[in-house]
Amino acid sequence: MKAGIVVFPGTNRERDMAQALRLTSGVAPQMIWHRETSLPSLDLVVLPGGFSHGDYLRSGAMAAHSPIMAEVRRFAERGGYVLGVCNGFQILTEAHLLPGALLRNAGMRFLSQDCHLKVERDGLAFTRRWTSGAVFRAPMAHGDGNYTASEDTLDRLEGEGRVVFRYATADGAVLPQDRTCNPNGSARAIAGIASENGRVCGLMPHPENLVDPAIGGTDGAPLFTGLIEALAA
Amino acid sequence: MKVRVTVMLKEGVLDPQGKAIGHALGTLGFAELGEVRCGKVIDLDVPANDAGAAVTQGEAMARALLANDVIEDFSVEALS
Amino acid sequence: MKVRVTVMLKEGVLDPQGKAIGHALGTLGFAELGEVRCGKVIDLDVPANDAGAAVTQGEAMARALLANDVIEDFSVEALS
Amino acid sequence: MSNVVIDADLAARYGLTGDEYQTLLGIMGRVPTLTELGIFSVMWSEHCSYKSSRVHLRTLPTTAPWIIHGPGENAGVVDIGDGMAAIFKMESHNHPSFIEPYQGAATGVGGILRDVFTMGARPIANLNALRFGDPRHAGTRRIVDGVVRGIGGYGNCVGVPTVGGEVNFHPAYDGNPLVNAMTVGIARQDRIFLSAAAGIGNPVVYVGSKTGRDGIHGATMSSAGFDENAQAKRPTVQVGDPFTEKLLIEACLELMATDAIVAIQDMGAAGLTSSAVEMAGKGGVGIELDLDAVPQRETGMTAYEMMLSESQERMLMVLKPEHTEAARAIFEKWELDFAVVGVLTDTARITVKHQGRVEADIPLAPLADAAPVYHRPMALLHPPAHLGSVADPEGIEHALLHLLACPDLASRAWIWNQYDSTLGGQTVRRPGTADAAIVRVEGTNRALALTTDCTPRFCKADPKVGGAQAVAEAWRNITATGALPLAVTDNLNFGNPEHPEVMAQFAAAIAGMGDACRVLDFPVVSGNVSLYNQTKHASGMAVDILPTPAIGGLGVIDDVSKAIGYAMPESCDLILIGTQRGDLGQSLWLREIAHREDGAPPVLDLHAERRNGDFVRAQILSGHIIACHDVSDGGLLIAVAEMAMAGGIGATLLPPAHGLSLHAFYYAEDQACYVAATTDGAALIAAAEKAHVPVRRLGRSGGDALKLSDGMSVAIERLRSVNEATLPAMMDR
Ligand SMILES: Nc1ncnc2c1ncn2[C@@H]1O[C@H](COP(=O)(O)OP(=O)(O)O)[C@@H](O)[C@H]1O
Ligand SMILES: [Mg+2]
Repeated sequence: MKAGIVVFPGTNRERDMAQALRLTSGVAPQMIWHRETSLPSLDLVVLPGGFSHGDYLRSGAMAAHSPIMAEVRRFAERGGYVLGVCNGFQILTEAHLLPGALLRNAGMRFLSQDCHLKVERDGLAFTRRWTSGAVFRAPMAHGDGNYTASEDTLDRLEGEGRVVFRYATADGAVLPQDRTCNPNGSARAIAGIASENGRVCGLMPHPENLVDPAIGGTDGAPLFTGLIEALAA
Repeated sequence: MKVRVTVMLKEGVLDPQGKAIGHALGTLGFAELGEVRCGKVIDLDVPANDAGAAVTQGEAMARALLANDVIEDFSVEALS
Repeated sequence: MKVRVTVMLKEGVLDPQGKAIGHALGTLGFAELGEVRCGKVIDLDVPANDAGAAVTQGEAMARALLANDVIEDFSVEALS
Repeated sequence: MSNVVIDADLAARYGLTGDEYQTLLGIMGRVPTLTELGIFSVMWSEHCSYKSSRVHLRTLPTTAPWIIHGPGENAGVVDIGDGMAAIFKMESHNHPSFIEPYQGAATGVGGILRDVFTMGARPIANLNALRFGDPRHAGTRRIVDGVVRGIGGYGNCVGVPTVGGEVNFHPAYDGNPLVNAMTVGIARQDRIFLSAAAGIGNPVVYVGSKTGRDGIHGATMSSAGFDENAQAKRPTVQVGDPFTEKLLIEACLELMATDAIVAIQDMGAAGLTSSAVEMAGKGGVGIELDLDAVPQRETGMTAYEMMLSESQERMLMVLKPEHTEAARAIFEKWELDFAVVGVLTDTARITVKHQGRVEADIPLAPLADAAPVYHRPMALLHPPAHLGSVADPEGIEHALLHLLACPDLASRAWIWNQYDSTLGGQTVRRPGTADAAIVRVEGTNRALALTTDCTPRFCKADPKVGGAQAVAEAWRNITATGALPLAVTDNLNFGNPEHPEVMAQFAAAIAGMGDACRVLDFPVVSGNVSLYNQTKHASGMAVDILPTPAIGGLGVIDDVSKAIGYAMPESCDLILIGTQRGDLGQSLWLREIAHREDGAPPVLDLHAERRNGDFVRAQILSGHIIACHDVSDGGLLIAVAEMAMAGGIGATLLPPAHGLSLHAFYYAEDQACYVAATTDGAALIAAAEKAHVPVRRLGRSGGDALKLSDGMSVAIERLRSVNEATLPAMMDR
C-alpha cells in the first residue's frame, strides 16, 4: 500500500501517523507538503492531526484552501481513499469533502483522554477488521471535536450508513447526553463519518496512537491492518 | 478602507461558547440573561476607494475563508 | 434588550490569529491587505428597558468577564 | 526622548544602584545613551546576571562522565547512549502568570522550548511544576484556569506532549503563583549547537516573528514620567504564538541538518540585547547590529525598544556566509521572517546602529566581567525540632478520605486531561500511571523517565533538608519506574533576596540539593532562579513565598519494556522497602487533620536513599517487582490507595509491627520508602535482607476495596470518587 501524509504548517501528528502506517504495513508513507500541486501515485491519502495554521480562525479552515487540497479533492472524486484524523477530519469538513462541522467541545476545554468508540458500520476499508457493534479504545486530544450538522444531514448520514464511529461506554452503550460517554457533546455521539462511496473517512480520536503494544496497546491497529488488506486486494 | 466582518453561528446551530459564557455570567450574578451568542470579528484594511467596494471585498473574503457557510452567517460593514 | 459586546486585542498586542488570517487571505489572492485584527463579539439579551441601561449592563459584564483588560479593549452597542 | 537627562537618578529607576551606575560610568568613560543604560540595566538585572545567587549556585555539582554540557549553555546535555543526547531545562514564568495567567504560562512554555531546540534537539516532552494560592482565595481559580489552559494551549498546538508535573496549593502563593515549565529534547551528540559566536565577518541573522513593543523592560514603565508619549509606548503583555513556534522548530531543525550554523541562541528575557551580548561575549568577538534591518511589527520603534523587546518566537544565529541564502530559503519555506541584522567584528564591542546613528557602543568584556555579584546577608536559620507523637483525632478511615480529597492530594486528572500527553506516539506512561513519565526515544528501544518534584512545606521548615528531599524524591520517582536517574534541572523559586531570612533559605536549600546530588550521582545540568516572589497583601505587607526549589529529574531505561508503573496488579504480595519511622512533622496529615504546620520534616538519610533505590531498580529490571510507588505526599496509606485507584484492584494490609501507632505508620511521609508489588514476596524479602535493605511485608493485593487490619474497608470506587471530585468541583462549578 502506498500511503501519503499531507503536512500543513502546524500539523503535528504526522510522525505518529507515519509510525502507525510503518508498523502495520511495513512501508513508510511519503510526506507531502501542503504547497504541492500534484499528488504522487498513491492508494491512500492521510490528513493527520495537529493545529494547521494554528487552528486560528476555525480549525482546519485555512488548510482546506491549501493548494494540495484541490488535488486531494480530485483524488477522492476518482475514488481514492482518504483518511482524516482529528485536524484532518476538521479539514475534510471545511473542504466539504465530508458534511457537517466540528464546534468547540461542549465543556469548553481541550480533552485529552481515552474514549471508547463503537463501530457502527463495518465492511468499509476502514472498518473491515471489526464487526458492527465492536468497541475499541482510542485516545482523543482536541478542543474542537463537537460534531454538528443539520438534522436533515444527520438523518441522511444515518440512513445511508455513513456514521462510522460513535462515542460509547466500554460496553457499547451510546449515551449522547452523557458527558463521560460522549465527552465533547457531538450530535448523536458521532465520532467519525464517511463519504457516500465509503472511501473518505474522518474521525476525531487517534487510533494511530494505539498500534504498538509498547505504547499503551493495539486497539487502533485494526483500522490500519484493514486498510492495508482492502487496498492490497 | 477598513471593513469589519462579523461572523456568527447560524440560528439553530448550538453555540457551546455562548452557552458557557451565559452560564459564567449567571454565576457572577448577572441574572435573567436570554440566549448568549458568541461570534468573531475580523477587521481588515482593504485596498478600496469607497465603502461600497470595500464591503464587496470583505464579502468575498468572508465567502472564501472567514465564514463557514455550513454553520455560520456573516455581515460586513465599512468602518469609519 | 439586545446588546453586542465587541472585544479586540489592544493596539500593540500581538494578534497571532489576525496575522495568520491575513497571511491566508494573501495566499488566496487577496492582495495588499494591511494589518488584520481578530476579535470576538458576544450578543446578549439583557433585562433592561432602554438602550442606555442595556449598554451599562453590557459594560459591567465585559469588565467582569468578557474582556481581559490586560490585553483587550471592548465596546458595547445596543442592537435594534 | 533626546532631552532626557541620564544620571544616577534615572539609572536607579532602571534598577541600577548608585554603585552599579558608577561602575557603568567607569566602563563607558562617559554618560551612557538611553539605549546603553537599558542594555546595562537588563544585563545586570537579577534575571540575567544572577547577582544574588551566583556565589551559591557555584557550589552545586555539575559533572559526571555522562554529562556533555552542564550549566552555562541554553540547556543541559546528557549522554543517553547510542550517540544520542537528552537536552533539558526548566524555567519560570511566575510574575507574568500572575498578571495574565493564560499568556504568562503559554509564553513560559514557548520560552523553555526555545532553550532546548536552539541546541539542536527536537522537543519530545514538556512538564510543569505549579504552585497556586489557597483554593478558597478569590483569585486562585482564575489563575489555575488560565495557567492550565495556557500550558495546554501552547503545548498542544506546538506539538509537544505534556507528560507530567506537580501542583501544590498554599496561601503563600496567593499573589504569586509559580509556573515552572520544563522541556526535554533529543539530539544526536554530533549535532549539538552552542551559542558562542565565531568568525569575524560572519553574518548575524534574525529569524522568527517580528519585533513589537512586547514586554519591554518594566523599567520603562517606572520611568515613563519623562515622556509624554509614555502611555502609547507602555510595555505590553507578551502573547504567545505556538503556531509560529512550531514553524520555528521545524525550520531550525531543518537548517540544523545542514552545516550552516556557527552559533545560535534564542531571544528570551531581554531579547536582542541578551542574545547578542551573550553570543558575542562567549565567543570573545565583537558584534555590530543594524536595527533598521530588524523585522518590525510596529512603526516608530526606537533602538531602546528594539533592544529590549521581549517579543516571542525569535532566534538569533551566526551563519557561515556561504550558507546564508540556503538558510533564507528554508525560513521562507516555513513562512518566517529571516533578516541579516549584523556582523561579527574584531572590536570586542557591541555596536548598535539605527537610522544612521550609533545608539550603543559598549565593550563586551567589562559588561560581563563587571556584572555585580552580591554576597547578600543571611539570617541564622533555626530549623524546628522533630515532633513527638501526635494524637489521632479522626481515625484512619476518615483521614484517608479527607486526605485523598484535599487539594494537594486530589487527582490531577482535571489538569492533565487538558494536556495532550499522547502526541508524538512515544508516551509509554502517561500522567497518573507511574512515578515518572516514560517517553520512548523514537526509533529506539530506549526511553526517558521524567519527573518534577519539590515539597515546599519541608523547605520552609528546614530548607537544607527540603532542598535535599526535592532531589531525593525526583531520584526516587525515576527509580520507581526502573529507570536510572542521570541528571537534574532546577528552578529555584524564592522570595526577596534582600531579606536575610530568604537568602539563608536559598543558600541552605542549595547546600541540601548539592549534598543529595553528590550522594545520588545526580548532577545539576541546567536551571533557573526566580527571586522576589512575594504575595502583597492589601495592607501593603509583602509575604515571601515558601522556598520552592523545584527539581526536574531525567533518567533513562535501556529497555522500555522493563519500565513499570504503579497500577496495583492482581494477587501480589505488597512489600514495603525502606524504614518506617512514623514521624508526622510537616506531613499533610498534620496539616489537614491535626491543623498544625510544625515540627521538622522527615529524616532524610541519603545513603539509605541510594541503597534502597539501587535495590529497587535492580529488582524491577530483573522482573521481580512488577509495580512500584514511592511513599511521598500523604504517606504510606496514600501510596497504597493511589496504586489501588490506578489499577482498579484493592489490597488487604497487615498490622504495623514495631510499636508505631496506626496513624503514624500510615500517614508519616517517611523518605527512601517504596511500596513494591511482587508475585513472590518471600524472594523479594530475602533479596532485600541480603542487600541490607530494610523490608517488611505489607499485605496482599486483590479485591475491590482497601482493607486494614483494624477492620477498615473502603471500596476503590469510593476512594476514586472523593479523589477525583475535588478539582472539577473547584474549577467547573
Ligand atoms: N501540572 C501537571 N501537569 C501534568 N501532570 C501532572 C501535573 N501535576 C501532577 N501531574 C501528574 O500527576 C501525577 C501525580 O502527581 P504527584 O502526586 O505530584 O506525583 P508524585 O507524588 O508521585 O511525584 C503524576 O503522574 C504527575 O506527573
Ligand atoms: Mg513521588
